This record gives sequence, structure tokens and C-alpha cells, in this order.
Amino acid sequence: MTIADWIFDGVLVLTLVWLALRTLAGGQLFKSVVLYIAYGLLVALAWVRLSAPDIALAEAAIGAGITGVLLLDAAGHMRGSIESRSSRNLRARNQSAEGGEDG
Amino acid sequence: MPLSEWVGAQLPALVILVPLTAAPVAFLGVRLGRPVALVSALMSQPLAIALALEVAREGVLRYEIGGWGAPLGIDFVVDGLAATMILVTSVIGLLITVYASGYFTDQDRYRFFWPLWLFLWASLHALFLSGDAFNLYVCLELVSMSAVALVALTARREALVAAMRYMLAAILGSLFYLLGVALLYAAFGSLDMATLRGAIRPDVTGQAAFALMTVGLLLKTALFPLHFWLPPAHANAPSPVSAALSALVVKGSFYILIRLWIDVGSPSVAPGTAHLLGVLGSVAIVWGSIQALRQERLKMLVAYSTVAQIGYLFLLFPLVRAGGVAAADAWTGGVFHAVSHALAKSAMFLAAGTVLARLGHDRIEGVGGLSRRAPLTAMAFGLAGVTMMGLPPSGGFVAKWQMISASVLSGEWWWAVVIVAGGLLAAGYVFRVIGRFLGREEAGDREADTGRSPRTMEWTALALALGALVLGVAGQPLLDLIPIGAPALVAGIGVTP
Amino acid sequence: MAEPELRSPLAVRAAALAISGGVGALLIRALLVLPKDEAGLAPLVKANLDASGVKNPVTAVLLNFRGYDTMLEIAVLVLATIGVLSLTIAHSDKWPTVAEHAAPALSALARFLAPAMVLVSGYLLWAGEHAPGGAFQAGSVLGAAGILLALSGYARPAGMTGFALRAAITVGFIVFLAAAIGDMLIEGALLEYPADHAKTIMLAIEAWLTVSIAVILASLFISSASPVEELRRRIRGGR
Amino acid sequence: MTQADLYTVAGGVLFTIGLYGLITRPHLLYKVLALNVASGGVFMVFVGVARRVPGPAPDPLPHAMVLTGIVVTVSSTAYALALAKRIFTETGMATLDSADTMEGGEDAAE
Repeated sequence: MTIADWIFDGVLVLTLVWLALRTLAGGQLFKSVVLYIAYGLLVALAWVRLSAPDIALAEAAIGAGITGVLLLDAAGHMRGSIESRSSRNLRARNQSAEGGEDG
Repeated sequence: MPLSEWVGAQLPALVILVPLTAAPVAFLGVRLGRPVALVSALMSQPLAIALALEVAREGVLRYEIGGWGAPLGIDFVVDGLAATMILVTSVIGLLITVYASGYFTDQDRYRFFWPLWLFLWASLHALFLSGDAFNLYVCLELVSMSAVALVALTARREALVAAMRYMLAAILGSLFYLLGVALLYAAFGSLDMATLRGAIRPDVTGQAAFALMTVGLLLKTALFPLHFWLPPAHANAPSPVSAALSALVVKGSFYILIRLWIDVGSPSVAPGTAHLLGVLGSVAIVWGSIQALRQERLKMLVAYSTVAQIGYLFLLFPLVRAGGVAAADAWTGGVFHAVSHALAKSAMFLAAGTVLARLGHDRIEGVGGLSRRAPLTAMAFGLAGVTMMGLPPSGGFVAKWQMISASVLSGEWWWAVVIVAGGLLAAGYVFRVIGRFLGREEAGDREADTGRSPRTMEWTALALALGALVLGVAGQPLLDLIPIGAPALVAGIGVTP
Repeated sequence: MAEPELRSPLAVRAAALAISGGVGALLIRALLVLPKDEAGLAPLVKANLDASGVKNPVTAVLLNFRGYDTMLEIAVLVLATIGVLSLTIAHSDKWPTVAEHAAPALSALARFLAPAMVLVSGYLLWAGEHAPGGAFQAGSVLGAAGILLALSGYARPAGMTGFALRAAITVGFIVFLAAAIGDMLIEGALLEYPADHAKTIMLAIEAWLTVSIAVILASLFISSASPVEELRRRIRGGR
Repeated sequence: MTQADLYTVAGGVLFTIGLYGLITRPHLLYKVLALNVASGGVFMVFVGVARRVPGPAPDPLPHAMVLTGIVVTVSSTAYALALAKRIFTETGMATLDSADTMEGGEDAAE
């Protein structure tokens, strides 16, 4: 392990943590999903670093790729959905009927 | 090699393969679901009985999958506990299958029930036989995935949301368990439970692994306060599914928990935690029973009763620590309780399903006079209630008797108090329902009754309730089977704390 | 209008912080003191690699030493697919056509990419025996090609209905199961491959798994990815 | 501290972040995202553990387990998303509160 290796690994790990936080802290579905896909791809990169090419391939294809497509599709379906506890069905229905747009 | 010999040698594989093969066939053929499930259910009976007899005769069986042998490969391990659980799953599974073939009249709309149910059945068998910590994770996922899909089958709003809650809890539970597996493998170098037993140390890693796996499995077993997902899921599922969930599925994760604690990790890994589990179990008994008393819907009442009855199972953990005769009593009593609860609870849910099928609702207020119109169903519920209360001569009585005896022997008499109090509370909610069944009809109750309850539905519920009752007088073979190959702690070699 | 930033109440967040903080501390403390000298089962895998019939140790573990795990894992995949189908096409039993009028750019891309993805998938399947790759990687690339075609309006998945769809979903699992049972009859244990044919059997299993995994992954997307309005209409009509 | 340690600890941190997100975010899609983030953390622990084996080649066993885990995770994610979408279609909401406002369930046997 050279110093460059350490720096690379350190930056990679910190980026992963940052992406995880950004993914889950966000308020816009699409943006969070895209951040998650980036997270999945960097996880695959981490596994290349750990000499695990078999699962790096699988993670990139399944973990980031297929899961990402599924998530994007779900985000599209749930456009205009909200997290509020106080606003009830009616308001939510109206919003989705208008196809309330997304960030 | 003669066929009978071959079957004898392949029994552990066959009990899994029969439903596991039936499942995709039931999915492939649109109209094959029901007949295939019935054939699979019938074939499972002799296999499960033969497996139990084999264990009774030969002791613990090991089966090396792929011929590699643990720890490189995966082994099936069949001891008395595993054989008992397979036997119970097979019997209850058969009756649920028969019930479901009468319950789902719209066979086309519910055709996915059959493959999902067969997968659930196969994965329960796989779980009970597995001797490998990671393989158990895969089995847990199979069980949860099929159980959740079955809950959501009606696609009613409540069922969908309940299924979602269940799904999230189940995945999180699996992840906790999987983290524990990672730690165990990293620290002790094996996934095979028997190898781990010899290698495990109560160090930081060992304790963290146990803590994580325990939390995950408690979430899946729905022990108070992690029970939040259970009542809506069990109450809103189609009734045959509710029966399978309460009777069998929660026992699956509990089964891993006792394997882990009493077999692999005993007794050094986490002293003190056993008592915490006992206390949580006690709270579950009281809290679940009180909630059951307050429910307005029959299936919610039965579901909260499950939350309470799960509590009894956890009294096992403090009680076996005493070692000696007390531990042996607690082990047999705890497992026997799981068995008799499985029979009685599935009877209750199936009876509740018949009520729903007739009335179109399950409000307890509206079931007045049903005992005269559907006597078999009311009787099934009442007889199952006898086991739930722990009255003689039921299986519940024998189980509680053994656990009370264990708590007296170990000097921890307070567990006995909890057991007795739980029985009284159970009497409260059982009689509340029975009282309505026997009581006066309100105006309109009779008109609401469609009278639709096929005999297959009424009789299967009654058979299960009778089974739970008969277990009390004819349960000796099972009481002899359960301790075969029991962990050292329970077999009387254990240390006294 | 952006989605409102609405969170859990402060009490929930405080409790969540306590719970996840506690779990994280416990976990990380354990991870920091993992023993350095524990070689796990790696030596055992290495010692038996020749007997497994393949040269890639991960493939050997997945399909031979712990093939039973993999068989059950395929069951999970099939199960999830049945679950998704039960939520979406319980009545019509058809893959809805996702895009009838796709963007020209996407169509052009798909026309170019899809054949390449099929090639890559075939390579990955073949390579899995001795190098990184295998049925899962191959199947997911093939499945992604299917999704791409469906999105660009090329695939006519709606034509693949009923039995053919269900057969494609389950074929990998059924072949695996048949191999497992065949081994019981011939060699005497579940998934105990005859030594001379281990490699061939594993390759056959993997080839069919690739097909199933591709169809499953594509159908997980396609069967559930229909427009909201369409789904609503179908649900109302189905009741 | 080795490279493997760095990644296993990072896996622990990622799991923790996912756990926190799962509890605090009411939106179903975020809950699914949180579980996926947490799964990534768990898998990273496994891959890190595999790398600790002395020598050039890591332990293949955790790799096989992670591959199994990835497939299991995508299966449950796909199902959970289908469920979430159906809940949204039926109730117009995307949280677990969706059932609260509804009348008591009547499960008619079909």
C-alpha cells in the first residue's frame, strides 16, 4: 500500500459516506435516486479496490443498474407524493391528479 | 439400492424438495395450483413422520449436501427439535391447504396463492433443517418474502400497508442477522453452527455478533417492543395465511434464536441477556393480552393473542440457564408450547376466517348467536381457547406445567406468576369471544349471515383445535422426541450459574 | 413545486439517533478488533478447488460447495417475481408494453447497444468458469438489454404472455432443482455432482440461470412499470 | 489499521446511516433507499473481511455470500417498490400512515 493508495481509498470511503448521507437527507425523489446510483457504482469501485472483481461486476450491473432503473421508475410513479402526516389523502390525491412535479 | 433404503437416506432432502418442486409447478400451470398443493401436502405427511421416527430411532441425523460436508459445504442437521418442527409444519400445512382450497373461491384471482404458499412451506422446512448460519439467512429471506407476498395477496389497502410494514421490518431484521454472520465468520472462521459452537468466544466480536443477530431475530419474531408490524399483518392477511404466519412463520425466527443461544453460544456469550429476554417475554404476555382484550375485530384479537403467546417462548431463555432438570423441563415445555400454540392459533385464525366468510366482517360485536348457526366453528374457537388459557387436558396445559415446574425448580418462581397471570388474561379475551358466540343475536346479524362455510373449512379448524387438546393427553411421543440431541446445557450436563 | 421537506418529529429523530448510534458503536467497536490471523475457510476452498470442476473459486463456492445456497437464492428471485406479478398483472397475465412511441435517440441507442450487451453477456457466462463472471453478471446484463429494448419500444414483451413467460421465469430454478435431484439418484446426495461431469452440469445450470435471471430482471421492471393511470384503470376494472 | 479495516469500518458507518434513514424518513421510497444503503454497508463488511486473509487472493467465501446477498436484495427491493407503488395508487399516499384514515378492514373471503 503506497501513500497514493491510502489517499485513494480514503477519498473513496469518504465520498461513499457523503453520498449515503446526501441520498437519505434529500427531499427530492429523483435526485436521491440518482445519488443512490452513484453510491452503487462507487461501492462497485470499492470492491475492485478490495480485489473482488466478481462482485464488483454484479454490483454495478444489479446493485446500481437494475436497482437504479427500478428506483427511477418508482420515483416516476410516486411523483408528487409527500411525507406529511398531517396532510391526508385528499390533498395527496389532488396533487397526484395534477401530476405535481418533482425537483 | 432398494427404494425404501434410498428414501430413508434422503429423507431430510425430500421433505424440502417435495414442496420446493411443487411450487414452480403450481406457478407454471394456471389450474394446477390447488391439486399440486394437495398432492404435495399429502406426500409431506409420510415423509415428516418417517423423519421423526428415524430421529427417534437413530438420534441426530446429519446430511452432507453436495457430499462436501461442513464447514466447506452445508449440512442438514435433524435433531428432535427439528423433526418436531417439521412434523408440526406438515400437519398444520396440510390442514391449511385443505382449508384454503375451500376458502379461495375465486381461484383465478388468487391463483398466486398456491405457489407462494408452497414456497413458504418449503422454506420453513429448509430453515428447520439447516445447520449453517448463512444458509439460515437465505432461508429467512425465503420465508419473509413468501409471507409478505401472501399478506398482500388481497391487495386491499390495509393489507398492502401491513405487508409493507412487515417487509421493511423483515428486511431490516435480515440485515442485522447478516451482520452478525459476517462478524462470526470473521472472528471464528466458520458458518457451520456445530463448528462455531466449538470456536466461539465471549469476546467483543462474539458478543456484538450475538447482539446483532438477536435484535434481528427478535424483530422477525415480533417480541415486545418489536411487535409493531405483527398485528396488522396477521389480521389483514387472508385467513389461511394468517394461520400460517401466527402458527409457523414467527416460530421460524424463534427457532434460529434458540439454536443460536442455547446451542451455539451457551452459556457464556452474553450473561444477563437471558433475563432481559425473559422480562421482555413477560411484558409481551401481559401487554399483548391486554391489547387483545381491547380489540373490536376478531382477527385483531387473535393477532394480539399471538403477541402475548410469543412472550411465553422467551421464558425459555432464563429458565434453561438453571441447568439440570429445570433446564430440561424448560426446553421441553417451551418447545411444546410452540407446538400447541401453533395448532391452537391456526385453529383460531381458520375459525375467524369462516366467520368472515359467512358474515363479510369480523366485528366481535356482530357475531352474536353464531354458535347456533355455525356450531363447529364456534367449538373450534372455544377448544383452541382451552389451549390458549393453558387448562387441562390441553397441550397448552402440559407446556405451562413444565415451564412452571422449571421455574420452581430453578428457584425463579416469578416466571411462574407471569405464566399463571397470562393464562387468566387469555381466559378474559377467549371468553369475550365465546360469550358473543353464545350470546343473543342483534337485529340484522342473522340476515348478514350468508351461511357460506364449506365443511372443509369448518372441519379443518376443528381438527386443529382438537389436535391441540389431544396433545395434552397423547403428547408423550412428542415429549420424548423433543429432547433428542438437545444442547448440552439442556441435556443436564450444563453448568449452574 | 418541489416536494415538501417534511421529516419525522424531533422525538423520533432523537430516538433514531440513539438507536443507530448505539448499533453503530457496537458494530464498529467489534470491527476494529477483528482477529488478524483468522483465515476462515479460504484454505479449505483452495484445497478442494481442483475437485470442484471449475477454476474460479467464487464460482466453485457458488455452484458447488454452497450450491444449495444459490439454489435457494434463485428461489427468492422467482418468489419476488411471483410477488410482483401478483401485485400487477394478476388479471391480465401480460407484460404491458412500456413504450409505444419511444424517443428516436433512445431507439437508435438500443439498436446499437442491445446486440453488444448480448455478446458481453455470453462472454461473462463463459468466463465465469475461470475468471470474474458467471450467471448473475451475464443474466443481469442480458436483463438490462431487455429493459433497454422495452423502454425504446423495440421489444414486444406483450406478445410473450402466459405460459412462455412463466416458463422462462422458472426454467433456471427448475434445471437447478432437476440437477440436484438427479445427483441424489446417481451420487447419493443432493447436489453431489458426478466428478467427471461437474463442469458440464454447472455450465448447463448457469446457462439456464442466465436466461431466467435476464427474464426475471426484465419482467420485474416491465411488469410493474406501467403508467399510473393504466394501473388505476386496471385496478378499478378488476374489482 | 489496514486497507481491509478501513473498508469494514466504512461498511459499519454506511449501515448506521441507512438505519437512521430508515427510521426517520416516512416516505416509502426513502425507506427502500435506506435499506439499500444499509445493505451496501453490510456487503462492504463482508468484502473487507474477505480481504484480511494474508496473501494476494482474498477469501472467496464472503464474495460468494455477497453475490447471494446482492441478488436477494434486488429481489426484495423490486417487490418492496411494487408494493409501494401499489399503495400510492390505492391511497394517494406514500407512507405507512396510509392505512390510518381508512375504515376498518372487511376481508371477505373470495
